[in-house]
Amino acid sequence: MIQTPTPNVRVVTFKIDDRDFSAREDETIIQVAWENGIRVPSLCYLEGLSVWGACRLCVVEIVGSPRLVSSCSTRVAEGMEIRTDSERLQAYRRMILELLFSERNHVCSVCVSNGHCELQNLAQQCGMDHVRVPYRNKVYQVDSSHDLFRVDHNRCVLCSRCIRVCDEIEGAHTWDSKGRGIDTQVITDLNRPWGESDSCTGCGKCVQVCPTGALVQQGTSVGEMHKDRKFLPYLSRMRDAQ
Amino acid sequence: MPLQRIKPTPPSDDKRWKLIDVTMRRNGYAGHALIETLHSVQDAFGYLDDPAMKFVASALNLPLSKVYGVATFYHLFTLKPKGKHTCVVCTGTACYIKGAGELIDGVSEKYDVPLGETTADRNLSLIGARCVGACGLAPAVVLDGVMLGKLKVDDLLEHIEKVI
Amino acid sequence: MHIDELNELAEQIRTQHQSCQHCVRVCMAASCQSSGADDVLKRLEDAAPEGDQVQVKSVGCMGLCSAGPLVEVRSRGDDQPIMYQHVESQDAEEIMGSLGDSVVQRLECPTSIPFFQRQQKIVLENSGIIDPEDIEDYIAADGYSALVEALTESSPAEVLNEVNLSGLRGRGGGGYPTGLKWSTVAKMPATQKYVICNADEGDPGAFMDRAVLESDPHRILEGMALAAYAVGANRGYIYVRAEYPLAIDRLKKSIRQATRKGLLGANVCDTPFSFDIEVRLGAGAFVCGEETALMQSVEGERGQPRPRPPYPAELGLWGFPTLINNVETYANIAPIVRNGGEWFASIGTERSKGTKVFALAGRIHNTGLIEVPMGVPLREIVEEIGGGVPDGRRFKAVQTGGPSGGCLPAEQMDLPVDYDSLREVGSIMGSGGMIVMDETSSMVDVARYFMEFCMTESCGKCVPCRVGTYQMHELLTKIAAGKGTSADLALLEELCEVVQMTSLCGLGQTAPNPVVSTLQYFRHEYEEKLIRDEFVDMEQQTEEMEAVS
Amino acid sequence: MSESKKITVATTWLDGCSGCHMSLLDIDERLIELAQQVDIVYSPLVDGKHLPETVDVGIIEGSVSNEEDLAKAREFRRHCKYLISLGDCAVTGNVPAMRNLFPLDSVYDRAYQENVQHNPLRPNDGVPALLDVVKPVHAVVPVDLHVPGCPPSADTIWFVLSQLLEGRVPNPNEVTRFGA
Repeated sequence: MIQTPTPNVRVVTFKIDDRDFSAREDETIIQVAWENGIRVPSLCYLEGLSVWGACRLCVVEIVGSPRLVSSCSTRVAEGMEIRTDSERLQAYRRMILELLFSERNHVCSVCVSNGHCELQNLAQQCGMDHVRVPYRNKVYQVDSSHDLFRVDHNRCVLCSRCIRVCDEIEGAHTWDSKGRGIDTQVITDLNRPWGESDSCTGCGKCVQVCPTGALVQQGTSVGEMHKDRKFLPYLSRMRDAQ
Repeated sequence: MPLQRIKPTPPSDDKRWKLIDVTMRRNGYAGHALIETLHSVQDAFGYLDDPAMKFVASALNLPLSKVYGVATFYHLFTLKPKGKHTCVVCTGTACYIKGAGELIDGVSEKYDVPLGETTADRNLSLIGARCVGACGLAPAVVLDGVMLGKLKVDDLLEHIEKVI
Repeated sequence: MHIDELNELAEQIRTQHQSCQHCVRVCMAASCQSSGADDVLKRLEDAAPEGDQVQVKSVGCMGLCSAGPLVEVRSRGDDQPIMYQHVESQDAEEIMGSLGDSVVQRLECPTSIPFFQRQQKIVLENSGIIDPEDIEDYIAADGYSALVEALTESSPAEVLNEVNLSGLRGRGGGGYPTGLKWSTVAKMPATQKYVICNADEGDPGAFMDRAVLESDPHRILEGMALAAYAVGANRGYIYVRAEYPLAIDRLKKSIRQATRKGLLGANVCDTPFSFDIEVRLGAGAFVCGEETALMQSVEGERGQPRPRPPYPAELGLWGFPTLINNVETYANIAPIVRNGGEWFASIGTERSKGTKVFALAGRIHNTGLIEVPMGVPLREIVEEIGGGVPDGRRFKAVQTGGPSGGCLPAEQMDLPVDYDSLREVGSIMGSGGMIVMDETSSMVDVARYFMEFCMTESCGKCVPCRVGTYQMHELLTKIAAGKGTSADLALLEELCEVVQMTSLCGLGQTAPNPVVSTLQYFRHEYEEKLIRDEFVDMEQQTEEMEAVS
Repeated sequence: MSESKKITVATTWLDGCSGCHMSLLDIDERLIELAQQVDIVYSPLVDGKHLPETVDVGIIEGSVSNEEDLAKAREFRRHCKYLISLGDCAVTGNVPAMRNLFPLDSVYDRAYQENVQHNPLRPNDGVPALLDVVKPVHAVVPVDLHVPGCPPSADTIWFVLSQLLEGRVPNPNEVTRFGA
């Protein structure tokens, strides 16, 4: 809803990290930043899907405002001065990543997504090289019941990209989340094994948009899981055009 | 052309499904009536099982995963049948300050039932509640729908013995 | 209906009431009810003489919950009613026998005590006096006169203006100016708008909204209708906790009564204004008190908040502009419109106008519900109105604002209670829960209790709240168990900042507040529990040496 | 640190596969350059089996899984001025920590009973007792530098060491990451 283009939108000028920019007023901070090579980190944001605003890695400072805003959900405005990379933000992002790594069992060295994982890359990009909070060490299931795909809840960061792509692009709404708080988990249908799902079309979009090794193709070994998202901007535009 | 909406048949010929249908009909079988509908299923049957959720999903035209997601998000909904008797201990701040924790420990220990669970013989469920709004009676307990106030562990255990 | 007709009806009902000599009111609010008010009411009814000389009436909350069941006797011609406390069913005959004659002294509850004398009632003006299930009682107490008069004689802008003038701020906790919120919704050009009443009172230890809903439900309907008229909405929802069955029941009954009288529904008072209200139930999720989560829940979804902006005023329920206020806010509207915004603005302080209802609980003599003008010192509430800490114990702290608030120590007792003063000292007004603690409460345990609450109530959407509250709870548990080190405490403080600054919604942003405020005022209690760790201490020594050199 | 004396380095492996040490050896001919500047005073790779009172740099590979690991990590922290966690096991717990998902008893059973055909028996002496939870090194003692990687490449290790030798604090994130 945030990105619905409306006619007669104005063009506004603003600053990101002391550089001057202009953009349509219905663009979000993260869109402008990414278009211009400013790497604001994010896990849940994905162009072509609705805005979720949950990972909080993309929070930025607006000069003159005491509050931080998530750049994926905030539109640019005339005269806005945005800071994306202060020391404070860097520290916050490292802590958020530490929390994510502590939450489930992310063992990069034995993960099929090793080397192609957004979480792993973000840790490096943000300089998060060790986790100070204790690991939760909670047991999570691996569901290999689907012929083509596998879900490993140990690697899930609850970004909800799978839920959104299945609902908004594929239209099946096979995925959703169950529970709440720290017990939240993604599910298929009535929390039944994925392979038994009647609603799943087996399209694999969820696998391709998953940032980590939580959703992967069957038969991949360590480091083999590459993800391909070229379909998303295309399908998203086609859906909007309808 | 949109597909004709099919009215699903209830999971059983239990008359209580009529009550649930009334709730859905009052809301025009709209998806936004999901929570209301789940309330009425739980009021009628005591809990939400898979057949019930499947029925509600198809009657309201909602994805299964969404129904499950909503049913498990809200703590008042339960997917497991409750015990014959329920002991709801208020864990609001006033009750906490006045010793709700000891009440929970006491019941938990005597009946070997952790908070939020039901005894193995399905006779007693021990449930924690977020403030029942009777802070003047702290610590308060609702035992089988009856409010008991200003309790000590022994009082509560005595009350429970009387009902079960 | 025109205002004259309403006034006439009100006069008629009042005359009817006056025909009886003695009115015996029995408090049937949750607390009294659970101490046996049901039986008391029944026995009083049985004992009452035939005819209309004595009227026995079930009413809403009288406030002094710790003295319940409460019964009040008001005889014609007497200035002061007589209040009886701890009434049991076998006292009924004695009370009936004493009417117009004497006072049952062993049961008398002195109404001259500060608990009753220091209060000023606007929100609770009818509470404990009228029968909440009878619309005529409400009308006799000037109910619906503000609505009818506004609809027939004022423009929406004039209603809005009174609310603006009143200086009323949101009573749900945030303290956002109500008039400003209304103006934003009013300005939106949409054809469809909604008005929502947030009755998802979730703070543990708070029962103000419950009392208002159970004691005076029509007041909320009238407030919502006035709001709808002012902002141009035609549909309203009351989102109420399923844990409040009596409130739900009374709200539904009231909506039916008001619709039958033509005060809700299509073309209210034969004007073009139409307004329907529907009750929606929560299902046990504290986060649904957050307005975007609440709207999700009304739409039948998981109650997960979304980032703001856009605000509900712009993009609310089903994408339409939506006004959300809490119960107590709406409860103030009818009196404001009836008496004028300036009258309301004359009560309270410079920046916090009117009165505030508080639920006093914990280690305090008079547990119950009070309403005082904004700006009353904390000491007056705790020591005078509340009667202080019982059992000869020492006052330690008062917690305000629930899981989003803070604990204030004895040094802060002279603080005037208003939005801004509380915020300055690290707490918040919140919805009005006030829990008093004595020296038997450990502040680390209290902080841990609130963190556990936030952890289990976190919706799980954003990372800082979902995992941060879990990790803070772990650290607090470790420290409370006497196993934490100074490094743990430092990490806890860092987490507090990250969760406050980066969480998606108010729940996460305020979840660390109880920790931060107890650290601010009771840091020694944390430090006393820490253990020495050879290595952590070694590191600190090195850092200190480096700092020196 | 005086100019005349070489920098002293101690290394140890706790619970891990010793791959990080192999990666250290993989720096090949740069070992000679290293040997000119540092003195490896204690390591599984050298003869010295006594940790000197004071060591300039300590390098720990592996996670803290049993009582001996814990004692060794503490000993290193007491004696080393600058302590490095080398590799994912030391930094995150990594593969050894995957047993944290199982109760300790079932870990013992799997290792000493279920998979043993001849005389299955749980050892009761001569083997250090397992800790309940496998932890990264920094969870038991403060660590000055974390070098992730499984294993960190020879180039990474050389980068870290050469930077340190030049008196700079290296930023391993420039060259390595978890699982690298």
